[in-house]
Amino acid sequence: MPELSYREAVRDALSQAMRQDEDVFIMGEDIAEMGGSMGVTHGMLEEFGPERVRNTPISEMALAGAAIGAAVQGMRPVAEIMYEDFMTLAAEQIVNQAAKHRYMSGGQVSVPVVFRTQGGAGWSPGAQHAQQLEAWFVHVPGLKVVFASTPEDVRGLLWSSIYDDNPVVFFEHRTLYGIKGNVPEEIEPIPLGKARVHREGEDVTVIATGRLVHESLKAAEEAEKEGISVEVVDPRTLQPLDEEALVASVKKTNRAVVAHEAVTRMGFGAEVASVLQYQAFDWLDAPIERVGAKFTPLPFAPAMEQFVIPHVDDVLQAIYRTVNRKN
Amino acid sequence: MPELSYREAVRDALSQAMRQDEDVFIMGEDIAEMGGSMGVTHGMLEEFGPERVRNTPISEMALAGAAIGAAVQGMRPVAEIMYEDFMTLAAEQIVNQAAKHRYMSGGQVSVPVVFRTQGGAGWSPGAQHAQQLEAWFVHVPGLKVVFASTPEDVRGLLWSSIYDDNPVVFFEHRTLYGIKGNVPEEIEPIPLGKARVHREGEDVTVIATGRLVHESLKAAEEAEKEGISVEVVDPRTLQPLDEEALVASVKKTNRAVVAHEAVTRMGFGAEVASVLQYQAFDWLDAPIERVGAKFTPLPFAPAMEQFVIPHVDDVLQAIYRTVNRKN
Amino acid sequence: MAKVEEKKASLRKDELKDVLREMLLIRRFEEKVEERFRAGELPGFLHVAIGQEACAVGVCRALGDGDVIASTHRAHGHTLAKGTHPNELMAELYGKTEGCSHGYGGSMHLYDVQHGNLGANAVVGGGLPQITGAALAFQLRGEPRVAVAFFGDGATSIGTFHEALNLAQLWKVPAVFVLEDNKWAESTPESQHSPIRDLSDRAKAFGMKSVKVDGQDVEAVYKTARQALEHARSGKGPVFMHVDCVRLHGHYIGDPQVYRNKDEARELAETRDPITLLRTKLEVSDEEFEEMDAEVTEIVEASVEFAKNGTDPAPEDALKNVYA
Amino acid sequence: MAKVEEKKASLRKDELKDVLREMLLIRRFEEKVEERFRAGELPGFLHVAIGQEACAVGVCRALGDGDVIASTHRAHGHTLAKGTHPNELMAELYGKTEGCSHGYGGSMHLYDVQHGNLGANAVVGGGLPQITGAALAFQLRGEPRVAVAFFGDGATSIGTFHEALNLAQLWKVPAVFVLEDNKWAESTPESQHSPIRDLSDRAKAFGMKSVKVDGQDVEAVYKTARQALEHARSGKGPVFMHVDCVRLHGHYIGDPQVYRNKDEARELAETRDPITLLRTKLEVSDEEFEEMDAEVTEIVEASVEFAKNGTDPAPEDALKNVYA
Ligand SMILES: Cc1ncc(C[n+]2csc(CCOP(=O)(O)OP(=O)(O)O)c2C)c(N)n1
Ligand SMILES: Cc1ncc(C[n+]2csc(CCOP(=O)(O)OP(=O)(O)O)c2C)c(N)n1
Ligand SMILES: [Mg+2]
Ligand SMILES: [Mg+2]
Repeated sequence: MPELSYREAVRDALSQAMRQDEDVFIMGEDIAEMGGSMGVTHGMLEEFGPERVRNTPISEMALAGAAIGAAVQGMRPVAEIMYEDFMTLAAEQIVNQAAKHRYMSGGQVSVPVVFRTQGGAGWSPGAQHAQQLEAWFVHVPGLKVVFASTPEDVRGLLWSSIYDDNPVVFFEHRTLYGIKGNVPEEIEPIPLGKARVHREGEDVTVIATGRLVHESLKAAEEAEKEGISVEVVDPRTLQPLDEEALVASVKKTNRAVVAHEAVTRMGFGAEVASVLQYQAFDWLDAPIERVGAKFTPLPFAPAMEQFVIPHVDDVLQAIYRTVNRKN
Repeated sequence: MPELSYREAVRDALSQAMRQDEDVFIMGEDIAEMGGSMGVTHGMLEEFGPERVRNTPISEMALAGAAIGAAVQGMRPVAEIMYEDFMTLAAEQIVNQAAKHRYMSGGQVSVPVVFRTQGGAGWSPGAQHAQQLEAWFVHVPGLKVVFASTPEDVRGLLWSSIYDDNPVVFFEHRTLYGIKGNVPEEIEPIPLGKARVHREGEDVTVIATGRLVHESLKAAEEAEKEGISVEVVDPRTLQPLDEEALVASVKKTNRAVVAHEAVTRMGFGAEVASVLQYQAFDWLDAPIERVGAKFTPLPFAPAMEQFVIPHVDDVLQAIYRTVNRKN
Repeated sequence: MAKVEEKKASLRKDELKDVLREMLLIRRFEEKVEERFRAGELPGFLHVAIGQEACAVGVCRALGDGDVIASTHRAHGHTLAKGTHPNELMAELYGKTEGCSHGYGGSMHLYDVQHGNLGANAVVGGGLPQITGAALAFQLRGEPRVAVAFFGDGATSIGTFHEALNLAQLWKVPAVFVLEDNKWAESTPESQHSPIRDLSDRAKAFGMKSVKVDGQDVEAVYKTARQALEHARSGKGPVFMHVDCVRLHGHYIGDPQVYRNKDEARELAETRDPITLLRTKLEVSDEEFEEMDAEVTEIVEASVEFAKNGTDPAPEDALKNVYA
Repeated sequence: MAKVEEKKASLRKDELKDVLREMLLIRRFEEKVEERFRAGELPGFLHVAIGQEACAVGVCRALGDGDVIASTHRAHGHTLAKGTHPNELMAELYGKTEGCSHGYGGSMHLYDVQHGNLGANAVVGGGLPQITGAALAFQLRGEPRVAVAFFGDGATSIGTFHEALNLAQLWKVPAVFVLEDNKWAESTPESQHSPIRDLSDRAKAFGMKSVKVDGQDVEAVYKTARQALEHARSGKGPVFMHVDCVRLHGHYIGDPQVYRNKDEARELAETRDPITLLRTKLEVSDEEFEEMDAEVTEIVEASVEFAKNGTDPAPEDALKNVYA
């Protein structure tokens, strides 16, 4: 099994799709010579040329819209929005157009487009370069939403997203690009809507996304030392959501923690907690804990930044709170 | 006590603020001669003139941004975004700019701006003219979010929003403009962050916003006939959220239903349910029910539209489900 | 680049009669829509294009078979001109499954993909970037097709317009951007929404070829559109086609137009009605015109019958078509 | 309209020396920032404006006391030129409470409201509508103040730019929009992001008065800015000020500039460095220059000292300033 970084895994999925399929192309700001602001598309210009690795002007709305228009014509564009914060600029096209064309036309068209974007704190980018907005898109019928946390997952999920006939909003996390992991020799598509159990456990289920998957795995190890057995599950696809897997896990452990980097209030964890309390009400021995960023914009100074976003210890404390809760 | 329609109540708050305060002005598309697409600002051009009742071009981003810029200079602009769906176009300015200026500047500026908008289904506007996106803004630290459901509330809350030193996203609901209600002779500011108990009850708490407040009140009457005593609470301000009032009510009734017109998934009800299950875990005798639109864009044909959005009966069924649940 | 049958530079007299007939059909259709809306039969929010028929028909006549359009909130005329049967359009306005969007769309979301109508758009400017994208797909595939966006004067203030046209010109994609300049954005006159008096100047920001035409003269619209399409199709880049036209009725059906001088609309109706203008030019006799009128009126009446006899979607059909 | 002391049309020689000193201060400051970033002392994401000092200094010198600016991601030069002390700027880059944004902002979010700096913006184009709005407030209140936005060539593709300038011109607000045209948007050369070769044409879409100036010639920038400000202040409407300038270093600190011909940057440094150009013009002797250099270098060094000795915000301070 080859080892790839998360960054390379994204690139590999894009490149392999482009090799086998003329309809796939990528577009975005500075993705050509520069290889994207995160280096994800590095070298792709050389292989595929400027027609299929298209630098765009700074026009988030038009680049998203152009991708939608090409998708309706049967192509499979992958549009990169450099930072999640700039999804606010593309929101009209993604939310009112891509998500709704199929529906409003009564099924006449499909919109096989992927919007890749990334964000995340931890390097003092400040308040306008690190928001985690996945919850917004989960609220929009017609979109699928993916947030992958490992090289293997990001490759297999991106592949499935490219070949899905629906618009997919695909979240990557800046601090994950460098992490490495083994991936299958050949790309194995990972079906959208299937959660991944990263670690089995008996006492509490931690449901985490993105960077928090790794924090949660570390927290689980810590907890293990205290004799607490933690199951860690990554939904991977936030929409459609693998409710069955999440509920099954919680019915087994009877306790749940939901963790993500986005602010807790109205974050994705709210939806997960709502689903769990509804479907596993009689199984729950403690309230569902939510771990997320504190309710502030992201501050610049590292000490404040680290205080705002959640880490291993926040997950661990949540685990302690829930297992220490008498039922 | 004079009787005003919801529409007149909004107009009254705007007009009274503009009469007493040169810094208050309104801007938006077609708000002048036409009085806005919902007639809210009807007649205000005549009283205040085109400088203070400013028609704008179709430029949601710039009109939101211009309001922010004027607010930073100490004015108190009220910008109207004609439909909530077009908030997607103004999102960058509201979310990255208005919400964050104070924070990013370390407290140097404040941004006393109000973004009024409206939406809502029930008249076959189709998928791009009726979305309910309040949940998005609740997820953004730095914004306050209001959603008023009665003439009295809308007037008192709009007043407080205009005089709040923070950016407020103020949601109105299209189908409520015509409803009438008594209001105090003089405007009584309603503090942001205070829920309103519309109806006291013992068996179940329904927490509802916007149009669903009225549906819930009707459902409560129906339920009463079956001997079920329903408390109906409207948070009115979604951010800051009056968690205390909601939790207190649920600790009394031990059962909760959350109802809004937005799609259930990742809707505001998810946040409320998460807060309640956490803070009132030991008091809950049944899972928290969520009532919201089904997970589709809004269809055009009336029969489908009515099927998608929630009504009295959906609230009533949720009430039945929760009270019939053995604990 | 593959060959495509370019439309001829001008229309014969018999073809112009057909054009007249088509404009009249649209007019009668729109009048019927107003009537049925006022009778309370039509749900939703409707905008008619009475006075602007020449733009829809002139442009759509000039299109080749594979060409596509994106329309606006004022979409009935474009939709009919692009080949959707009146029955299917009327059925959509009644929210029936036989409608061109199967009852999911409504007046502001008319689709007929088979006929190259990629959809009306209820968001001003919303369709423009997608036309750039459709044209990009044609360019990438080497298909000799053109993508055409309709939009109004009000739409030229929105960022979407700027970004979409800039991108189209940068990439020289085969697109034509048709500005239907009726001088109003709802209640807002052009002087209140645009700082410039000639919206053709908008194209200068992109260095886009721009052409201007009297939108009440359907022949002129056709000819100009044909040239614009040829330019775009031949790989020379997109064209900004500025169509000067008039909105004879209100912004939406029921609009009391309190903001508008009544004489203005009356005078426009008398002097600038594109149907009267063509009829006069072609010297169509009263008799012939009445015959034509009777014919299209019958089609329109039949469309109402068709629509009323259509099938209401089952409520739970709402759950379909959300995902492919 | 109240009176305001307009800056004089041109600068005396001693003033120009002061300008040279200021540009040199910015240059040394930026170099120091690069150095400290490479040493791993500075968190975040930084962009220096080396080569573009003349634009910042020329424009800001021309501003009146009550005038305000909004800046971009490349904000250090504007911030210093608008009057923020180097200590406070450096402290901000180190994330200290003594910083001009008290550690909440960072390089891309520099504020100094007391000095009329309404904030740098990490969203391209993000500040433009707010400058329109600030200018609107000045207009409504009858204050003789002007609001000035800086932005780059890359920003002219974004819808925000179009909407903001359109609105400003429509309402004739006292604003000046300063385009710092360094021909690059990150790695994307102007030919790949704009369809037009002269970005002054962007202003034509709004009928906005536009002026163009060599941005490496600080005197020219000053004079042009002064005229633009006078125009705006006198109620004649906003001005589009196109400043032709050069980016001598990478887009961000650490940018290997793989996309750029190395000779281009070298040649620009030799021929178009605004500091060298002014120094030559003023015939500043080596000795005088070195003295000046030593002086500003000391200020820069002191700012690093100041910053390092600054106070780290307490972690829980993060919870402050979210709401007023
Ligand atoms: C983004 C957006 N803002 C506002 C509206 C509301 N609206 C619908 S049509 C219209 C006026 C459009 O004017 P124009 O583009 O000239 O088209 P016309 O109605 O004249 O055909 C407005 C403001 C909208 N649909 N979309
Ligand atoms: C809306 C938005 N899109 C993308 C970016 C990423 N980005 C930061 S600077 C930049 C290039 C800006 O170019 P220009 O406006 O010419 O300014 P310059 O960097 O040359 O000073 C880009 C694409 C951003 N900050 N905001
Ligand atoms: Mg118009
Ligand atoms: Mg640049």
